[in-house]
Amino acid sequence: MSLELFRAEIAGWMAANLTGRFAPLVDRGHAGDGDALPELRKEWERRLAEGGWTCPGWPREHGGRGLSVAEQVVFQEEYARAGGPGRLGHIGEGLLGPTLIAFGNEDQKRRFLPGIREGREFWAQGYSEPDAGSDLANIRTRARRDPQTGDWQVTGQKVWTSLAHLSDWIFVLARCEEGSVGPKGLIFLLMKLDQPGVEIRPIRQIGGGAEFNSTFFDDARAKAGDVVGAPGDGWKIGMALLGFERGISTLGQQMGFARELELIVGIARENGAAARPAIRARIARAWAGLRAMRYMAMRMLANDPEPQVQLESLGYKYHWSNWHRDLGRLGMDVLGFSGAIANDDPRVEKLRQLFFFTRADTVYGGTNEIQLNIIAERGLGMPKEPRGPGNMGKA
Amino acid sequence: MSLELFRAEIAGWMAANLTGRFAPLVDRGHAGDGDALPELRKEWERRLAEGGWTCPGWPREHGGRGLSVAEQVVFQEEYARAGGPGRLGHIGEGLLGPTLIAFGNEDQKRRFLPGIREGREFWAQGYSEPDAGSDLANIRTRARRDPQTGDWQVTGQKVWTSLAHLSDWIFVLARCEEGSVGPKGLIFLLMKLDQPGVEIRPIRQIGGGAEFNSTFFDDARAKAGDVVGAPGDGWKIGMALLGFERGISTLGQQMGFARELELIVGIARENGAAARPAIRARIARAWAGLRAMRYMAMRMLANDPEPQVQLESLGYKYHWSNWHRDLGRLGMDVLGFSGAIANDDPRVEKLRQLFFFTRADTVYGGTNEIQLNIIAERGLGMPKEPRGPGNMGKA
Amino acid sequence: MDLKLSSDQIFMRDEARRLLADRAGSEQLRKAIDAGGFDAALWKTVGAELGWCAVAVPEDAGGLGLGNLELALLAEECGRRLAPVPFWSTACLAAPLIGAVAAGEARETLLARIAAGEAAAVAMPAPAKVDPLGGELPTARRSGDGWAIDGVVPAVIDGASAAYILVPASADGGLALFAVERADATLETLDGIDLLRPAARLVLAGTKAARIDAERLDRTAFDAALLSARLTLAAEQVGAAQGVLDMTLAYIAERMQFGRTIASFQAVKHRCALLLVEIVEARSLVYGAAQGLDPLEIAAAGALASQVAFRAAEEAIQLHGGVGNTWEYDPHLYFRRAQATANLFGSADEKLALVADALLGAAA
Amino acid sequence: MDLKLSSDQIFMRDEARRLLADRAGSEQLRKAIDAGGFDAALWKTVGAELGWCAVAVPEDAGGLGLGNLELALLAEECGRRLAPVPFWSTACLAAPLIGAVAAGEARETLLARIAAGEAAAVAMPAPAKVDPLGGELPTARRSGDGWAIDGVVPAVIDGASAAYILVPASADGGLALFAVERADATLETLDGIDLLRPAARLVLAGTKAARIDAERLDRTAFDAALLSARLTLAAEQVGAAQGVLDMTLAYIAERMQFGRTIASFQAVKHRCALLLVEIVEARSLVYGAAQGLDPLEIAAAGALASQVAFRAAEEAIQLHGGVGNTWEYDPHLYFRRAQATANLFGSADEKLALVADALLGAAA
Repeated sequence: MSLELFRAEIAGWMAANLTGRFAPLVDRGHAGDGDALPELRKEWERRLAEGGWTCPGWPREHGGRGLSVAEQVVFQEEYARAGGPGRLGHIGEGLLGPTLIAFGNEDQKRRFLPGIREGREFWAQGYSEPDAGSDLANIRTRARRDPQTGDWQVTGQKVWTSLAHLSDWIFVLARCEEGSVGPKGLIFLLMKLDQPGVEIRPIRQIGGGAEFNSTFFDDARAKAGDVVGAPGDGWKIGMALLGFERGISTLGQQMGFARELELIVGIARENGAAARPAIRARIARAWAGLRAMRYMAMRMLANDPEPQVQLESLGYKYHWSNWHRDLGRLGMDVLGFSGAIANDDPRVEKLRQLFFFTRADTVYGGTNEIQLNIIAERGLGMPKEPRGPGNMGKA
Repeated sequence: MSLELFRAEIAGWMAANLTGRFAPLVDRGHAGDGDALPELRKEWERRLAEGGWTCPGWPREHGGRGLSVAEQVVFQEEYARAGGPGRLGHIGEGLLGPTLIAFGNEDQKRRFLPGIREGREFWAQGYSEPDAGSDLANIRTRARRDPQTGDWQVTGQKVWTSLAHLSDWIFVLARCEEGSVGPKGLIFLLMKLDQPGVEIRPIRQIGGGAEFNSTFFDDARAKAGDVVGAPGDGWKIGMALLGFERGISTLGQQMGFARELELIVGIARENGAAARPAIRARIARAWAGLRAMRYMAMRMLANDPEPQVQLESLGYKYHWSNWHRDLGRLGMDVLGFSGAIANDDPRVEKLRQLFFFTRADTVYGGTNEIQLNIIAERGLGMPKEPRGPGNMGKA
Repeated sequence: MDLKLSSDQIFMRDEARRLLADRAGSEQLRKAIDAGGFDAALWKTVGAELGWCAVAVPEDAGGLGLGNLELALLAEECGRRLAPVPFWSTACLAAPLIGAVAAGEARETLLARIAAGEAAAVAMPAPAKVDPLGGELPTARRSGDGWAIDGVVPAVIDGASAAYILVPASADGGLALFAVERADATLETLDGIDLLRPAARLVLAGTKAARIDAERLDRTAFDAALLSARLTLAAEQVGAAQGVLDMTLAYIAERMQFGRTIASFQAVKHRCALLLVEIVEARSLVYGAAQGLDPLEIAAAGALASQVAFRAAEEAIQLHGGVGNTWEYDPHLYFRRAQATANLFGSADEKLALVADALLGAAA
Repeated sequence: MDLKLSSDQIFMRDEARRLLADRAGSEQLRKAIDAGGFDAALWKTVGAELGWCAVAVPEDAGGLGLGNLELALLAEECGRRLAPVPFWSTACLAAPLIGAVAAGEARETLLARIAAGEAAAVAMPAPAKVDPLGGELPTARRSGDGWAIDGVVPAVIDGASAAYILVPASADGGLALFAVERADATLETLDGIDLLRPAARLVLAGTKAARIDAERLDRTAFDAALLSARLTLAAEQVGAAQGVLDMTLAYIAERMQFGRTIASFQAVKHRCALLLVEIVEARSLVYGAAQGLDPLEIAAAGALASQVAFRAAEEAIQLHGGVGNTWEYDPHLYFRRAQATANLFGSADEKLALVADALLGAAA
């Protein structure tokens, strides 16, 4: 099928399905609005699965459609263009699934992949801890093997466990070797959230929403068979998982960015902000940055073997997140004082959420500071930032 | 005398004197143009001395006028407003003189202060070395005591010895204790430039001018009596001297900045650049920064005992130098392509020099990077930047 | 010209700083948020007991008759802690307006009420514009031996806590200034992003009002009086920038990553140092402008201050990392204030455009 | 749409990079400066021997018929080393113009000369404007069976090294394009800040000229052809930014201060990383725009590229410290190029204004 036919097929499917009962989902559930309408969105995931649109990039042998990169891009773009809601299945489909396909055993693939693909089981991510944010290797959550059952007993606290309160399972990086430090001695565990010893508390964010949680483990259990890879391989697997995060979905994300920019342009034309030279310059700059981002992503996704492209892609996260953060401010500035003071227009609420939530873009998934370190060290070959003498008891 | 009468007196003196034979000096000899018309400028220094306008801030007992801070500010402002030329006597009057008054012995004061005050003897500064720029304590120029005469024999290289080729004397920081490192074991010496073993080579700068030099010492001599303070006190005295550099002259400098901004504003109005919103915004920002700079300087100069003001003044050099550097670019952008391609208008040459020379503003006298370290560490109490393991043989 | 603060000024400022450090901490701000963004007890202390609002009220009207620099210093301290009190609206906006354009007994009475600690607000039709009167004005008509006003003012800052509200309105075909008692007016709370300085929609439907200007509002005097409000808004923003920087410095001095404090990373140090440079620039311009009340300097100070207030809050969220994005930590309160004031009396670019117009002639 | 470079493209680029690394080093640039900013031997190599200028010349005119991406890749390499050859003027500006608007034998002959390695220049009346024809045009009149031109063109980039110069001029009441042989024209060298790409003032006094357009200059075709020049100028700026960043990285990796390499300071690392992010942004936009030749994308790419070229050169001087301010070190050569091109075909803000006009309607 040609890409254009394929594009039309998706657009047609979205038009036929994101309507009626699902109409309230249009444009909902995205960053800053992540816990909107959860039950309906779970239903939507099942509808997507029926249409064969979950996990389209997975290999056919694992129930995916084995779409090419170009086809996946088209799917992401059309999904976003139609105003498709934020995907509750994203962590399973985009992160855990590929990880299990790469590192899981047959039993794990058999038990977990279908639930993800069919929109029945939802996953949360258990990486960050209060003292392991940018310094992720500083993980302290402990996993002790129960010699009786072979299960792992997990104690500790994970933060920024996105949508844990709406999820069924969580994957957890924990320390399984007593006394180990840094990336050594970690284990990658799959854990049911609905069990004794797991407590989920919402983290209220600066925009008022609470789509993230702190998840507390107090001798909660991961079954013996729910270790991915070997104990001690946790860091390797955990990092590989993060590698899956980048990629295809970025072009769908950009389609969302384009919609946000359009919204702002429309308001500027309407309320007179378009007459201000500074606003004009910022909107033009945003447009330029978005076009550049598109071509950057296309260069990355072309799997160009050129080492230069590989190095350049190190800057992609920094670029999009700061672009988006600036867009968040631009939206508020285009609204002006009235947007700061009252929100009688629904677009105001949308731009306010954008304003607040985009602050997290430059923090989560590697802060600006970490990104710049990586670019400098790996991209430009500059000396590594020295680790401090350490003070594990502090902070 | 009231300040306003005093102001009128200076303006009158400048109008009466910076004319006729001295007319070619108007606006000449400033940064980037520092070696212009040297003989006439030396004459001008003597004319100033006859009028009693050299060293006006020195105490009366040392031949100064003992002017108050407010009076000195007025003098600097009127001097600059009249287009007074760059002061060849500045290093003697503003740096060495105050240092000798504070740390010199009676003999030194008697021998050196009159020559400075009367515009007869000119001084150069011998601090930086190829490997001691920002890291000034890394000085390697050696001074060995001649046991026969008590003189000091000096060997090494100083760079950025401003106007050494037009000067009679140079003050030199050198290492007098073999094997000492960092700020210890340094000596502050006064040396005649016209002697065997001293070679002065021009450093051509990026704008094409050569007002700085490298000065090479090969067993050149400082007389036994020409050590300021004790051997080993060099760092303390050298740093105190740099402290004198800030201060009053800053308001005269700002008057010069104001003249430059006026020139740029005039060209923008004339050539249509004033119609461009980006240029308008930058000019307005420059005006704001200049006004702020003025008030910053006045707060500093008020000798406010408030610790807050003291801390805030740590940022002054960063502020003015970056403001000035940006002004340099603004001037070229206002000129536009034609300013980059041809210089048939004398104002173009002036703005070109500004463009190039202001690049040095953020390097000399403490780079931006050093300034920001100082502000962070002393002003904000943040941790000190660790010194590296050292590699004195490298670089 | 001397920019050294007098010992009285330093004393006043330091006392204010001490008081607010004690009374406007994080927990107290949270309580004020729950109370609609107003801390009545703190207001009683600073307004009625300490007489902050009397600072700029002329002595003949029961005030201290001090200058704009004093007002700016207090506003800076309020900004530093985001003090949830209507100091700016009352002392920096309403009081100078009354002093400049009100006449006779009204002037004395209203100023005396402010000096005694009552809060006041001003119902500007267009608070976001460089000319805040450049919007639709309410209309006043004579009613009995007084006046009645009709109209809606979309956003009155600190309207809810005010004892009375000054309302510029059209009357007899011209511009006039009225005072409306809070109790007589209808105010609808607005959902603003600034949780510590609420605004409200003022609905006037034949509302009783006292005309307080003499015959015809002197527009020149009105604009001149607004300079105090513009200047002190900038002062408040400088204070907020400093306050959130200080909070950030304290956090990153403790918080460890990679076995080091965040404060020990040079890139972080330089960013904090740059913020200080920008804060000092804006502060110096505010203090300098407080002396001559030059409109262009005030506009420039407003531009610089609003920019650095935002930048400092932005950096605070960033450098707090994950927790900077949580409701529980305070950086977002500054971030909200910064954005809420960023477009007050014009945006930074519009303020700088005033300077450009003066230097270069009006834009094409 | 695929943005992967083909192996041919990579080969061509890498060969160019290798050649210029070898032939346009610091010492060679100094010699070229002394020779008026032109390296005749290098030009012979790339123009006549390697056929770089044939890249975009159509095959029917003796060229290779390759696309704008190839031109951009070569321009980027030229920018990286500030190669003192008129590649941009000849292959990116003159050749596309001739290809688009010249007719008949003139088109074939002139393109063949370029493909064979002769240099050409274009005498734009207003090279600094977004519309470079928006200035005073020379006037052409019929003379015998040919034409003669009168007028002065203030700045012709690479005019001195050109074999012939294309001159837009007014003729018969319309716009026309002429070719003037270098030998017939008077060129006065200008004192430009870019020491490696000289410009000259062209004085035409009854100068013999060949009209090369068909009847009337097709302004649409002319503007479309200029897109190549705008795009490749951006590519060159991206290359210059990368080149001066690489030079800086090499310097600070060796240079010690305080017992550490300058490259080990985190603030320096972050600034270099930011530059790379900006370079990649501009480069991606250049490569992307090379495919569709969308005028807005090209304008945006031009804005980003000119900004990062300046920023990279500015940071290079700063991070080189004292020696960065000396004539002997090379950062200032990039700094000069960055400023000399910053206002070519419009400044960055004017280029972005084109985007704003398209998105928001023309400015008030």
